[in-house]
Amino acid sequence: MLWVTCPRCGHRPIDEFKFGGEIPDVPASITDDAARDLDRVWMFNNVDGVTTERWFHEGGCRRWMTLKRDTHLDRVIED
Amino acid sequence: MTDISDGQPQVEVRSSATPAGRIVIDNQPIEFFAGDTVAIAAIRAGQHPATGGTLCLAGDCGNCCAIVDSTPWVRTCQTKAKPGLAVLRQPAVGAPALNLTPPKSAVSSPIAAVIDVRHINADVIVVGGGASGTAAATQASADGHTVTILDANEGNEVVGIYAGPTVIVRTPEGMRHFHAHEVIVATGAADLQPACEGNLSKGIYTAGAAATLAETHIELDNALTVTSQPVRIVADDNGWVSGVVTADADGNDVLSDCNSLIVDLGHMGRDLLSRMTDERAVTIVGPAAEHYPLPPCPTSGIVCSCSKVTVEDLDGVWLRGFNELELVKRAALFGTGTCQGGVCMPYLRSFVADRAGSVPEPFTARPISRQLTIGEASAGAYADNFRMSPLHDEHLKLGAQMDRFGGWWRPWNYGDVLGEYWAVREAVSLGDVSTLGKMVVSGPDVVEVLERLYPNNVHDIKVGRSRYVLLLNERGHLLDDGMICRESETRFVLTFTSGGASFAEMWVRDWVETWGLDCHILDRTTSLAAINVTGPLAGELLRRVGVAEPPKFLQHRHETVAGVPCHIMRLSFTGEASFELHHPVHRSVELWQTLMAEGRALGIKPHGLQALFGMRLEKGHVIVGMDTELDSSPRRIGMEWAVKMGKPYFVGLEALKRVEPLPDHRRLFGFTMASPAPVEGAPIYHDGTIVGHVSSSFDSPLLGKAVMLGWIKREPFPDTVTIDGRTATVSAPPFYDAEGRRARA
Amino acid sequence: MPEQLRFAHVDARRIVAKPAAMDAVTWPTGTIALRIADDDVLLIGAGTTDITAITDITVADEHAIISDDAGWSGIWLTSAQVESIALRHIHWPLPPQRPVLAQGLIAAIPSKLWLGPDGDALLLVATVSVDEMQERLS
Amino acid sequence: MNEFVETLLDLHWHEPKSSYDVVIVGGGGHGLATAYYLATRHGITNVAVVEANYIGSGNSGRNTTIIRANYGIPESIRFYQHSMDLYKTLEDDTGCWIMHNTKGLIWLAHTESAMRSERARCQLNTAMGTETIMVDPAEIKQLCPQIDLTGSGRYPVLGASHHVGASTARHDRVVWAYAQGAMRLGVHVLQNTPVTGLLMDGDRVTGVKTATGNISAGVVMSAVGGDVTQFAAHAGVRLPIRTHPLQAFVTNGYAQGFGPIISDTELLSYVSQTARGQMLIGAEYDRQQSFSRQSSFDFLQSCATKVSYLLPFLKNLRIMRQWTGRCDVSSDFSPVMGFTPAPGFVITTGWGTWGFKAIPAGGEAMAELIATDTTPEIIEPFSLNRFATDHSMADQGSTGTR
Repeated sequence: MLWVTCPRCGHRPIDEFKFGGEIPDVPASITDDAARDLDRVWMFNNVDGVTTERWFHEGGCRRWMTLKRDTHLDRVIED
Repeated sequence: MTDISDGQPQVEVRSSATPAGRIVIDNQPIEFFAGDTVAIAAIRAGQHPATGGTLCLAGDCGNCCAIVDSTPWVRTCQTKAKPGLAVLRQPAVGAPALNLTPPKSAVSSPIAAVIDVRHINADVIVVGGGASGTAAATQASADGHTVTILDANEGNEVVGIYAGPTVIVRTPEGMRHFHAHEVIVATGAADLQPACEGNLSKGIYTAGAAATLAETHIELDNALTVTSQPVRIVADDNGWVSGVVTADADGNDVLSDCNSLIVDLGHMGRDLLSRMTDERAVTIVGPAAEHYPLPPCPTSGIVCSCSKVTVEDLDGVWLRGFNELELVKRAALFGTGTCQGGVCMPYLRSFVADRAGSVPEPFTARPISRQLTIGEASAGAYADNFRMSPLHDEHLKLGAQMDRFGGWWRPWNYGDVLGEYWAVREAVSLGDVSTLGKMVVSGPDVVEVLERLYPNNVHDIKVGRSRYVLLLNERGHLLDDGMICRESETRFVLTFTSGGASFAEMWVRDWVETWGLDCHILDRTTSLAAINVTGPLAGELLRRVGVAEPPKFLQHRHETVAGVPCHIMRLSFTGEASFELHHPVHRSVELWQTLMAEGRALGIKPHGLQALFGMRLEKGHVIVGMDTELDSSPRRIGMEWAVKMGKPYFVGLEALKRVEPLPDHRRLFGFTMASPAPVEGAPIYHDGTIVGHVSSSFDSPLLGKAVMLGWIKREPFPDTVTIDGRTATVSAPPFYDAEGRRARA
Repeated sequence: MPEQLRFAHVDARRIVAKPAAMDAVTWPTGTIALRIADDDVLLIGAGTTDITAITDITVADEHAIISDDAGWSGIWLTSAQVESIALRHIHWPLPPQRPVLAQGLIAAIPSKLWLGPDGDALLLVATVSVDEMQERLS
Repeated sequence: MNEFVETLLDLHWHEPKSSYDVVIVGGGGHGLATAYYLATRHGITNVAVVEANYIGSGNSGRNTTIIRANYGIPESIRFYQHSMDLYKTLEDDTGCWIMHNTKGLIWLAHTESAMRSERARCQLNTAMGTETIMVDPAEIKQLCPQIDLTGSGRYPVLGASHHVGASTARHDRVVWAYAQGAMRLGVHVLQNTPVTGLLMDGDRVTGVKTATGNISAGVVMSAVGGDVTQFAAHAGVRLPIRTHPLQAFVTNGYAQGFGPIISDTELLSYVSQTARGQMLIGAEYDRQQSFSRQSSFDFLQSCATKVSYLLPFLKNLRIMRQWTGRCDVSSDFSPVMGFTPAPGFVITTGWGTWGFKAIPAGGEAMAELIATDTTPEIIEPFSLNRFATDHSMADQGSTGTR
């Protein structure tokens, strides 16, 4: 069971949260506007390691939070 | 003790204690003593608890598995004997039958917690109450930790250690989920079992098992102990050990007679629990962590007793080129039975080391470490959370057939779909739309927020007016649709579809936060119920319940209706004049009952989703998720009019601009054809090839023909197509009241 | 939980406003302010207070959303009942301080649990989910 | 010797070379099938399949072995139907026993909207030549007597679509069938050889870097599962892929007694009995992206709960083992096959939870693409550039399912 500390509600099992996905981050090497949009909406960085992502505390305060997670081990990184 | 069944008089009960009761093994009653496990009771009675094989009596192997009280694959060495317990030996060849009799707990819904489950927050968990576990617990305690020892001998079987670390334990009282800071695995060492010909005989015990039997005052008959791998174990016609062949110093075979064989071949660390997790807070101590020398490479007989894999099998796969430990395992199906390699792994490693010349790592440890039933695993969990409108009981009273839609129970019909349809078209009808998403947004930046969220214009919506809007994602594809109602310069009410409501709140909050704009959000989906009063007499009904002047089309206002505070929105999904009355959930029943009572004289009937889906189709209204697909843009569904490409920004604008010059190769069209209407999903053909499919269809009682929406996904778009072997005409919706006079009436 | 728990409608007022404005409010006596988030309060009556009669709530935020919130059902629980529910149906630790609002899944249903100063507690759940909740807790 | 061993054919291992016409990265089903069809259909045998671990060690050895074609869009139905057809003759073609067993798949509906979806599925499947028919509760009970049609009082079964030709095969043996067939014709399979990078000549991919040295290649194909985003990045190729864990579990073995595959789109779970008698149970992939292959008890608990509603007898059964694979889910839930912007670098990915059933058709098509330097028509809809051309292939009816 993974646990997340919601800044409003406290320590909670991750099944109370909805996964909002990675925060899109288009590589700077893509410079054309349309190409950047295409990459932003269809492609993923799919990081194997520490990534910053959004989670929504659906079962509690119903607010978003941004957290870091190591996708290699699937561990939430608590600050 | 007398001989029963195929057993032999090999034991002697030295205790003078009286038996605690009887269990039944293969329909033969046997006595047991207080504290006996099923396996020990069987051995005491001169029997093997299963069909054969070395017994460890420590839960490591699967050789004592039997069908206990109808449940197959139960380790009898870990099952306490209870009076009346029925034990059947599992078939020696093949597998036990699937027991189709549901357990008592399945008679009721799985929602009822039958097995007690508790979540316990713990500091330090020590798995194993032996010497190393006790020592580790004492140390942790001295370091100021609160320690919980989980010992299988006390009935606390650790099923697995998962991320967290979370320790899942089966106890006599139920399932326990320990959420720990630290876990110390001190599970000790398991006895190696013999890997030689004859090792599936009855009457073979590991040294540990023999010690356990001694503790329970069972003395093995004519027992012999061997401390090196036997050459061969010899058995009688009943499968009981009658002797053992060992090699003497010169390598010559020597046969020794015995009725019981004790094998003392060394140990292997019970490290399965620590190997199945990558959790850093899990450590392993004591004999469990030790590296034991691998046994000599086996030369004959069954090596993996769960899956009956022989040395010959291992050689067979090796010679065929399967020369990786994992490939050998998979090809020979080695170590994939009850013990999951728990006792046979050293022999496999020893085999591969012998053939390959280097010692391989053990294969991956996968949960679970102790068998659990699916019922035990499921305890305490729920699959879904169905929501109910406050009008649920009213619908039932009116004979509604309820259906689940978007996570809610909703009336599918009230038993008279056609009557419901005509009530809307000719008189007045009520629809329960409590499930719609409803949200209040307010703030200095609210117009900016909505202009960015929606592709349509928002700033020019007048106070007291509303507008239909699409919600797009960043790909320019449809997420949802709904209404925007302006309440003041800086306050709006938004509606979303029933299925989209939960997502909509996440979506709106995410963007408002991302943009850093100043706008309050209050989701009112579950606080407000809503009743749609629709039909040519809807306005009249409202007047009869005290609304002197019902709002005009696309107007909305707050007004008390029959004593209930309502937000009345005038719109139309059915094609007739429609007033959605949004009101507090706890006043819904009285409002519904008043409307039904006052409407009786007008011919009122409630309508369900089934009639609604048909009526909206006559109007050509798209249902998001039913007519649209995950990648439907406004252009593809013919709703470019709801998109203002000239706006500086809205979510999805960049994508729509990017694809604007690309050819339009998919489009949702309206179709008509003679009744009967084809099944929804029916393929659409043109020139003999499939070019699309029908997304919704309806036999229009009013129009006397079938009306449809459907996708054509190949250019050029034809004017006529073939559906269901018949000709259908492409026909732009709406199919009914194209001018919208009735909705505005 | 052997006894059948019967939830009842709870009148409430919902206030959404700037966090600073929210911090500055003194809530009327006889009310319990459940702070769902910095900008979000669910105000309910304590004891005999009729929350619907309290209409003079002012928050220093001209854009504040102040509305009736009729969507909740609740039940008052003794500390023993809380303990029994927590043991079986709450997977997270209850906060130690009192009074306090704890929100999260209870029996896998989104819930608000207000733990009062005297050990009593109010369990709130959306009325649309109350049937599921009652079945799961019984 | 047991029958599982007796029926295996030999794997012929070769000494690696430093150059091949084609290097396929990833020794799972897709990589090996591509090599097999390159050799058998196109006579191209100067091929190496480079595998970081042992063959079939990724998702090919971790899936739930279901083979079906009852998809929701014509392009997918056609592709998967072709794959099913290839599976049917695979034992004859390769001489390997893959334990292929046609048992049918029952896709249950509990709501009117689910019934509508299943009716639509039947319509389109039938039109495409895939036998999928609606069955009523009585017929379902006949096909699967173990089912509780009331869904324990909570998920009443209104009906189902019955995908008659659905089957299962032993996952490992499919991998080995392709491996031995390809190796016999001279294809090299290099195990324990992690690829650490790509050799590039400008934009063009010219080979792979491995821990034991560089291997040059005329064409490099990625049949990588799980790490494909990172691998394609070596060629500067961005992918519409997110990697999620997919978990499953099996019970101990029981005598054969459970006929069809039971699947449920509302409860998102499925159940079948393996050739070894184990009940094999799975559900949807984990919500969050992750590369971890650690199983979770949450999964076991929720999956066990879901299947217990429909098949209460399962509650008695003993769970033996659970496991986790990594599945690469594409932006529109359809696979990605074909050329990439990098010359000399082709890819097969986005297999989500349906990669096993696609092995024969995917391998056959990719072999043809490599051999002819042209995209075969059957996989044309699944090209990587479909997103740029506004031809995404969203198959709503198949998302979140196996």
